[in-house]
Amino acid sequence: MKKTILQAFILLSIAAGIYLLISRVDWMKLFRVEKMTDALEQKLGDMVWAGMDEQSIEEGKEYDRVDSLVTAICKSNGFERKKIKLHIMGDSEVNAFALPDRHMVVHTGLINAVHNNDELSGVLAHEIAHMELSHVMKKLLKQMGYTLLISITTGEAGGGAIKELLGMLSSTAYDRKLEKDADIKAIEYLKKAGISPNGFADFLYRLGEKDGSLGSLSWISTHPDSKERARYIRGE
Amino acid sequence: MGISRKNLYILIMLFCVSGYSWLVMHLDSRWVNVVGSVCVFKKVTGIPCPSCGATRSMIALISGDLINGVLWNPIGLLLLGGLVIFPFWLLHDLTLKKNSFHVFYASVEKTIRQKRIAWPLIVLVLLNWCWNIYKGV
Amino acid sequence: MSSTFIYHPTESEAEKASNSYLMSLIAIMVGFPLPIINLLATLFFYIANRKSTYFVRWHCIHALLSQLSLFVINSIGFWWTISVLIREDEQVSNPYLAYIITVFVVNVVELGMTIAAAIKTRKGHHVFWWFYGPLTQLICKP
Amino acid sequence: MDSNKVDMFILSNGKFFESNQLIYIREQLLAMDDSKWSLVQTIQFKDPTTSIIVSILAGTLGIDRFMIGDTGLGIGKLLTCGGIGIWAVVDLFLIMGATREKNFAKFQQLLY
Repeated sequence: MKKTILQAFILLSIAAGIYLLISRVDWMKLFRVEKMTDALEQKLGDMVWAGMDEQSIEEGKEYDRVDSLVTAICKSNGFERKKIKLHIMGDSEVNAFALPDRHMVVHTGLINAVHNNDELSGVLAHEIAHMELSHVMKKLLKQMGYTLLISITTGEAGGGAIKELLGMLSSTAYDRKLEKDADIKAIEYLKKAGISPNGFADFLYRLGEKDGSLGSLSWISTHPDSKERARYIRGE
Repeated sequence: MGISRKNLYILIMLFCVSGYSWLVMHLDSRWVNVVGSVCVFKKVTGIPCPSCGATRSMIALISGDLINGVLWNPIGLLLLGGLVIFPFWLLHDLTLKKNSFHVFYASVEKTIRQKRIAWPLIVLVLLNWCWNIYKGV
Repeated sequence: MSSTFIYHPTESEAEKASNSYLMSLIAIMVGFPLPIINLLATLFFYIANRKSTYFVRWHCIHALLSQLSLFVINSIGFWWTISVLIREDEQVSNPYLAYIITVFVVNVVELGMTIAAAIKTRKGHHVFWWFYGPLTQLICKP
Repeated sequence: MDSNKVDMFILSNGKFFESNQLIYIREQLLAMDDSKWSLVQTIQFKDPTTSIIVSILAGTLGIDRFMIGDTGLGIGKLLTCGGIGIWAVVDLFLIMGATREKNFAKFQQLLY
C-alpha cells in the first residue's frame, strides 16, 4: 500500500517534471506563432477584400475628407498611415468596419450621417483602435476556431463556413469588452490628435435615439448601449 | 436463456444515469455547438441513423413542445418515456424484491420475436429511418 | 514489465484480457476529441466482464486505471483547447503549447504500452505496469 | 456416445465455443445417449466471426445483438444510436464472447 502511494507520487512528479522541462522551450518562437498569424492576417485581408473590390471608391471629395482625418489621427499617435488601407463604399447603411490586414471600410451612409468632422474622427479612431489592439484578428481567430470545432465534430465542413466567417467580420460584432477597450483607446487617440471626444459621444447619443433621418443603422445595431457609451466617453 | 435479472437491472440503471446526464449536458446549448453530432454512423456514412435527432426530440419534449418532439424523431418519445418510467419501476422492484420488470422485459422480447410482430416493427423502423434521411436530421 | 500470474490463463481468457486493451485503443480513436469516451468504454467493458475469471478482470481493471489517468490529463487539454478556441481572453500561449505537447507525449507512451500489453496478454503473459500493477492488485481480488 | 463422433463434433464445431468450454462439452457428449446424436447435429450455432463482421458494419444499429438473439439489447442499441457510439465500440469486443456464450447456452439446453 505504502509502496503504491510512493509510486503514485513518483509518477506524478515525473509527469510534472516532463511538463516543466517541455515548457522551458519557447514554443511560441519555435512554431513562429506570431509570424504565422501575421501571414494569415494578410492572406485573409486580401481574400475578404477581393470580394468587395468593385464597390470601393478610392478618390473624390469624401475619400479626401476621411483620408485627411485618418492621417491626422495616425500622425499625432505615431501610427504608419500607409499601413491602413482606407476604402469608401457607396452604401446608405450607417456603417464602418475594420477587416484583417488593416483594411478600413467606411460607408458613405456614415459620412452623410455625421454632423461634423469631430464626430467622424470619433468613429474612425474607434475603428483604428480595433486594428491597433488587433481585435480584428483576435475575433477572427476565435470565430475560425469555433467554426473549425463545429466542422470537426459534426463532420460538416464546407465552403459555407469561411463565407459565414467573413460575413461576421463586416458586421463588426465584437463583444462588449473589446468594444469598450476600443472606445477607451479611441478617446486616447482623439485627445492626442487634439480632437474633442464629445463629438464621438454626440454621434453615439444620436444613434441611440434611433433618429429616423439616419437611415439604416447597422453600426449601432451591432454596437449595443450606445447611449451608455456616449455617457462614459463624456465622463472620461 | 436471456439476460439475467441482475444484469438487466444494472443495464437499465446505466441507461438511466447516462440518459439523464446526456440530457442535462444538452440543456446547455453551447454544448450542442461544441460537440455537435456524436453519431458514429452519421460521421462515417454521412446519412443519419434511425435514432438521429432523438436528443433534439427529447429536448423539445422537455420544454413542452410535443409537436416538434415528434417531428424531430418519434424515437425520442420512446426514450424519454423509458427514462421517466424505468427508475420508478426499478425502485419498486428493488425495494419490494420483485422481478416484475424482468418478467416484462422477457415477455416483450418474446412478443417481438414473433414474426407477425417483428416484421411490422422492422418496417416501422425503416420508414422512420427513411423519414429521418428525408428530413436530413 | 511482465511477470507470471498466479495461474496460467486459458486461450479464451487471454483473448478477453487482450481485448480490454485493444478496445481502449479503438475507443480513443472513435471518440477522438472527447476524452471521456475511452474511459466510459473501458468502464463498460469491465462491467460486462466483472463476473469473468480473475485474469480477465485483472486486466480490465488495469486498462481502466490507465485510462482513468489518461482521462484526467486529456480532459484538461481538451477544455483548455476549447477555451483557447472560443474565449476572447484566452490565447495560444507557451504554457498551453507545452501542455499540449506533454499530453501528446503521454498519449504516445500510453499507446505504445497498451499495444504491447494487448500483444503480451494475447499470448497469455501477464503484463504488470509500474504503479498501475500494484494498484490493480489492491483493487482486484481473486 | 462414440468418442469418434464426439471428436468429429468438437473438430467441426470448436470455433463456436470458448476453448475452456470444449472440455466440458466433450465430457457431456461422451456421457450422452447415442439417441441424441441426431439432435446434436441439427443445432444451428452462430458463427462468432460472422457476428463480429456484422458488429463492425452495423453495430450502431444493434443488428449484431438481434442476430445472436438478444432482441431487447438490440432494440436498446438501435434506439440510442449504439449507446452514443460507446456501446457499439464495447460490443465490438464483447460480441464474439457473447456469441460463444449463446452457443454454449443452446448446447446446455439440449442436456435437459
